[in-house]
Amino acid sequence: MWEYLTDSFNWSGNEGIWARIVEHLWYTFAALGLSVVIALPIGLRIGHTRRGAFLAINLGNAARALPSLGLLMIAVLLTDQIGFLPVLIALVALGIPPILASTYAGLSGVDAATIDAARGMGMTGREILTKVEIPIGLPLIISGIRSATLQIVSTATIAALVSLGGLGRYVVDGLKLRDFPQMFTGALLVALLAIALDALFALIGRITVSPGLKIG
Amino acid sequence: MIEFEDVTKRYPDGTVAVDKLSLRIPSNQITVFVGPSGCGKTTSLRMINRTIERTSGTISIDGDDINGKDAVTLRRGIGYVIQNAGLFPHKTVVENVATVPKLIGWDKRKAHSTAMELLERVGLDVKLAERYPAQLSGGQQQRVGVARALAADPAIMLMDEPFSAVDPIVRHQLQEELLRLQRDIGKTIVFVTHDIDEAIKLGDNVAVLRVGGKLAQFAPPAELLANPADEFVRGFVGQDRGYRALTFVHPEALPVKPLPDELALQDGVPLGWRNGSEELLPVGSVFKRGDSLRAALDAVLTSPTGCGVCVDDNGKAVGVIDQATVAEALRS
Amino acid sequence: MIEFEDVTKRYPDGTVAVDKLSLRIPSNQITVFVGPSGCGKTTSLRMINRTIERTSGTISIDGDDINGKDAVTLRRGIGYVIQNAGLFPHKTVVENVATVPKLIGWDKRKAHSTAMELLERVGLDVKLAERYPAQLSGGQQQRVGVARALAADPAIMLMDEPFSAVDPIVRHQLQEELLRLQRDIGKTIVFVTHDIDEAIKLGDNVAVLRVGGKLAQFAPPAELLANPADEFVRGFVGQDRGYRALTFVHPEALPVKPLPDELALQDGVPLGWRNGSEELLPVGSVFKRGDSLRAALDAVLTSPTGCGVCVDDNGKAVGVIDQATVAEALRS
Amino acid sequence: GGGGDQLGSDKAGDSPAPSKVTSITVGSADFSESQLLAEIYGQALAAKGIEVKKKPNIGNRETYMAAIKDGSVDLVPEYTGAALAYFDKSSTETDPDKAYDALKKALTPGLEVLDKSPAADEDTIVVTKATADKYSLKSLGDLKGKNLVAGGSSEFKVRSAGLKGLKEKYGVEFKEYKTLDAGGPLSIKALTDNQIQVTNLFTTQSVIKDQGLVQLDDPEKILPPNNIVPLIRTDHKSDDVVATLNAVDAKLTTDALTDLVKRIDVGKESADAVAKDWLSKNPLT
Amino acid sequence: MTWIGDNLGLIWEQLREHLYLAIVPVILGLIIAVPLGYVATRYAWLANPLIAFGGVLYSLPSIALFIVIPAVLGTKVLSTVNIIVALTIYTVSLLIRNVIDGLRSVPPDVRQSAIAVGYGALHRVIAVDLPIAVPVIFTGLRVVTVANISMVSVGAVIGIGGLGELFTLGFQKDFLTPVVVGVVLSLALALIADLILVTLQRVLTPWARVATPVAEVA
Ligand SMILES: Nc1ncnc2c1ncn2[C@@H]1O[C@H](COP(=O)(O)OP(=O)(O)OP(=O)(O)O)[C@@H](O)[C@H]1O
Ligand SMILES: Nc1ncnc2c1ncn2[C@@H]1O[C@H](COP(=O)(O)OP(=O)(O)OP(=O)(O)O)[C@@H](O)[C@H]1O
Ligand SMILES: [Mg+2]
Ligand SMILES: [Mg+2]
Repeated sequence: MWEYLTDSFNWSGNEGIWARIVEHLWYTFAALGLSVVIALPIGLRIGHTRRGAFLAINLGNAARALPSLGLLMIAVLLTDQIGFLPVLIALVALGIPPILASTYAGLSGVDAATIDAARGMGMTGREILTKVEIPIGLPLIISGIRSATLQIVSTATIAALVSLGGLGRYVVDGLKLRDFPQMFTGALLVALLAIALDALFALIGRITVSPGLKIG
Repeated sequence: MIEFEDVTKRYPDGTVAVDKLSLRIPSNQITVFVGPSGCGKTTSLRMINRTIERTSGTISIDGDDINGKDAVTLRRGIGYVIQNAGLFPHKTVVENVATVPKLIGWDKRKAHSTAMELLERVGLDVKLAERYPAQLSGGQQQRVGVARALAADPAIMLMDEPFSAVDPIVRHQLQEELLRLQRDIGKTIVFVTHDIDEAIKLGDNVAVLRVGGKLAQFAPPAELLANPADEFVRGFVGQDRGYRALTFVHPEALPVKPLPDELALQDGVPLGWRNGSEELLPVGSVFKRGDSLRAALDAVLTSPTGCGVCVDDNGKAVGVIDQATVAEALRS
Repeated sequence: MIEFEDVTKRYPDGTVAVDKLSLRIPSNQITVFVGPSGCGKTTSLRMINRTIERTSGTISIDGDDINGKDAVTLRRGIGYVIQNAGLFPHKTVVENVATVPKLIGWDKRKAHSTAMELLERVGLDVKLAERYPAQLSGGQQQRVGVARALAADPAIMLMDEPFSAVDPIVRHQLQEELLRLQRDIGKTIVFVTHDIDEAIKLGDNVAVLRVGGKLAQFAPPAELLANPADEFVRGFVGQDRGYRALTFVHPEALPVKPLPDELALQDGVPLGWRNGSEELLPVGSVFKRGDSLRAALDAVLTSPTGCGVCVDDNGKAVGVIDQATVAEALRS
Repeated sequence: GGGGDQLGSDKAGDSPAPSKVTSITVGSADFSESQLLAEIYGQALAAKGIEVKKKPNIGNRETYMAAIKDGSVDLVPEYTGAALAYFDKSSTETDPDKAYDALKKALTPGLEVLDKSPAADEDTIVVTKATADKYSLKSLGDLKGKNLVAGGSSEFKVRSAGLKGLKEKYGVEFKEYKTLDAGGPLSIKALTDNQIQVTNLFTTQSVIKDQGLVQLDDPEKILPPNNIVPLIRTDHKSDDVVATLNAVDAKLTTDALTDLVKRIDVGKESADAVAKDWLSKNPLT
Repeated sequence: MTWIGDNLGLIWEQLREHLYLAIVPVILGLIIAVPLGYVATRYAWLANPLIAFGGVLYSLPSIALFIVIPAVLGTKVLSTVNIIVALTIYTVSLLIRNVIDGLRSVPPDVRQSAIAVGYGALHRVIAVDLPIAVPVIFTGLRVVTVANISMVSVGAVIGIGGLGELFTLGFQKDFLTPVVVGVVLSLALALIADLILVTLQRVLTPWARVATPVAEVA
């Protein structure tokens, strides 16, 4: 594996490691972005109104049970496409539940007295959401996005099963060819990428979350 | 004046929390709602700023039905303080206080400087301004809550058991500060508590509610103690009612006797009682001229000589009063 | 007897919570530790059952150093009650109470029946036995906590602010029940509170601690009120100290006057005062023969006629007392 | 790829062929024909009273070879040329019989092949009719300099019966190689969608005829002959097993195979049922 | 639809294998995570590194882990042990956090009372801490169980995937039915397993679902 990693030939070019990392990141962020766009507003709505929580949470949980591999294959067969779209579908299905659940949890965890005070001082529903609920729920919202990211990053490996690139290419090719160094390299890079993204979100959390929420 | 006319609140589950409540809350005074748990105090209070909507009846402020106004606008003109303050944990102290001014569109600087003034006014060190609520003690948080409610200079302040989560000593301080503050600002304050002592201490008027949301009695505290309307109120105002009532007996001027030689003074301030030995006996509690009979009685009861010491505003002894005088005053 | 000799507790962070405390806690009595927040009350208490280990000094029970015993065995012989009861949320009420008996190896049936008896003893309906703590009110939980602590019939009970989380009315009930219970069981109880009223009411002796963990005064409550050792204690026992002290004045027998005609009776029980009109004026509070001067004074103060009614154990009026008599008693 | 040999090959020791086998595990690769053959072998053996366990769909050659070497399975259907390329990467045999003999020699100890069947499933390199017309492609050599995109299995990319051979023997290079699957739906889809223009299929795949795909000639013989042959662990090679499998293989023909595979891939019948049907029509005496 | 009828035996076989592959790791993982979590609450400095390490392990792609394990353990490539070990690793790495959180969720006053009534250290963990931690542990258990059931399918890529084999089977033939059957059954399995866990949790924690406090009985 070390040899594989230190061989500079393996790093460059459009099949090189750098290119694979960029591809992997692209799949990850595309899926993550779409998951956020779908799950965040729904989570915010449920958390703010506290209506529909039961349904959303249970649907979210059920979605966690969807096997990504099967979903990917169904997506390929149904869209009659190989390539990015089916992968995106499978990864988004993976990303939505944690974001939805933690956004809801973040908002519903806001102390009722705090919201009462906000309403009592004349904040509108929108103001309560943007000035009180979101900032206070932010740590949990971010942690939801963070765990969605981890799952997506690790599962984006399966993109290689349907001909796409990304770091999964090494894992899948390594698997097919019983080329262990290559496979280890892929797995390790995925894990490192996950750690790096995790650190990135930790940093985002540190920057955006009010220090007042971190005391005690 | 805030007026309740036949106001009823029935929750969706059928609970009647407030039942045909009619009440006039005078302006620029403190009116306290008191009563056992679940009697509808919070519900009554929150109907005033429409964070709870009434089921029937009318509530009006200075003659205008509050339903005629936009709820958000109404609330911005009413200060609201609750138990544990309900501070925004993600904002600093000064940001918390500046919330309403910013909401109503003041520029940042003005909101900020007003907030700083208010912090001083409620007795908070301005050094605390940049802290977050979690870094404050309960009593400090409560002060921030009061400052925040005052920030837009509302004519009305609603306070729901604001001091019940802090320890007795801090509670006492907060009560004193509220009274001091009210002397300056003269707001219309509606204050909810379940502590009858607090009600008596703070209220210009006290509304006693019974479970089911009915008004049992509405009266100034002295009246309440002297003439409880019924057994429920009598039970509620409790043991020591007679003694508490003395709080409101201000005998015109108790005849004060000249200072006896046994009272050792320093610059006029009483130090203790001489009893022949080296050590002085403690003075006991002292009272001021114009204080209530309660204070005078306590002074007499705590003094080792049976003579209570009367002092002026500077703490200098101006005379003493003995048990006979107090007993005489009690009789009258 | 529990004896503290020069006991010091210094936490790893350097805080000295208890400083050279020396104290003798008499057996079969209630000893109350009182003092402001952070003064080391909890620390002192918990050193007795070694849930906190002291830094230096000795604590002995009936002459034996507690460090000589196995901590677990020691704890099983000491009841412990805390705020919010600290009940095991996953066990039913009766299982909670039976915990210690089962730990020390009693068979299930015996543990269970003992637990049921104890529930009755602390005034809990046995119907509650199969409930879980979350299904009980605060006051009920607190009673279960007391029952649990009593279960293995320990000679010593440690109680750390057991009643401070319940509302004043329930707190009052719990205090009364504790006193009643103690008359039956006569345990050595060490009770922590920050409420001076509670300390005065419950304690045979009161230890006042000051911040830094130093003993300010150790005395029976009457003594404490009459002769606070210093300014700190005086400040702490607070306003109304004189009035409170009357609790401990039991004038041998106040001279009672015969019942006046104005007092309307029914089967000897006072109904009210006639004042010419149809309606009777309220009786006011009543006191019993042998009650403290505090009760007598309150009766006089609350009576519309200035005459306090004295009743026997059945509530029948036996006589009245007037203000002059009380004033006289005060003077002596 | 190489590393496979380090896996469990030590377990395929030189244990002698047993006189009797009571139980056998039949594995197969991850494509329909292999599964069909495994079913046929399995059912034929079961008819002889041997307990048969199935491990269908293990994966590609590298994967199932690891499985037979470590004893996870005892028998898999193989193809002479492809298996030879696996065991001897330098082999260039293009004659069916020579390839078979070479394979026998190249096998890892502990593994053996039985008689090869007349039925064969050759690798073939195909393009669509449109592509063939556009670039006038007939033979592999015509691909040279056309800058096309190829796609197929991971193995094809590195084998001499693949990109390597194309480059060495024909000087053909592609603009890009997309890793898809071994003649599976991805490759076919990519080909028909024109995402790739060239791929590697197998002659028994009905899709070639159905879609009118053009098979390119291989004058330089880079694609090996691929007769069907059972690969078996020596420790399961009893006489009756050998006799049964040899009888089966003797009856198989390329045409029959093509039909049967079509019933599975297009008719969506199960390999199990199709195998049973064939065996009933071709009783083994 | 006829495909389903024709292949009931196969489907049943894969379903059983799937269940086995998913559940055994949950049980093993629980057995490992609980003592580990306990140790991490005893030695508080261990907790965060353990949780972080769990996070890293969890982010290893499952396919890779499935193949690496025989190389590391020397197991046979088609052995179910490979999947079980891999999923056990995932289970532990997820569950450890919940076990730690659960043990930390014991209210301090309850822990205080437990010490004060004279529970020994180990006895306290078993009789007080763990039962109270059950709801939090079960939250994690439910997540991993569902995740495992979904992840087993990936094993199909190396030939041991329970229902996942229906995915590859259908996919090779460009045939939706087996894939849908696999997904639906896998989903159903997950939901049933979840339901069983919820029920189990309710049975284990009758105290956690009791009504809100009743009114004071004087
Ligand atoms: N949202 C609600 N739905 C149904 N019933 C409610 C609701 N809010 C309050 N109640 C009920 O209405 C009654 C009055 O409640 P309220 O909160 O006004 O009492 P309170 O006097 O403030 O009591 P506390 O002293 O405990 O704060 C109670 O019986 C309460 O249970
Ligand atoms: N584990 C600890 N580590 C460091 N300092 C501690 C610890 N526990 C208590 N202290 C400190 O020791 C002092 C005494 O604490 P203790 O809990 O005994 O006070 P207390 O009188 O019971 O107060 P309260 O009325 O608030 O319960 C306080 O200053 C407290 O902050
Ligand atoms: Mg309320
Ligand atoms: Mg304490």
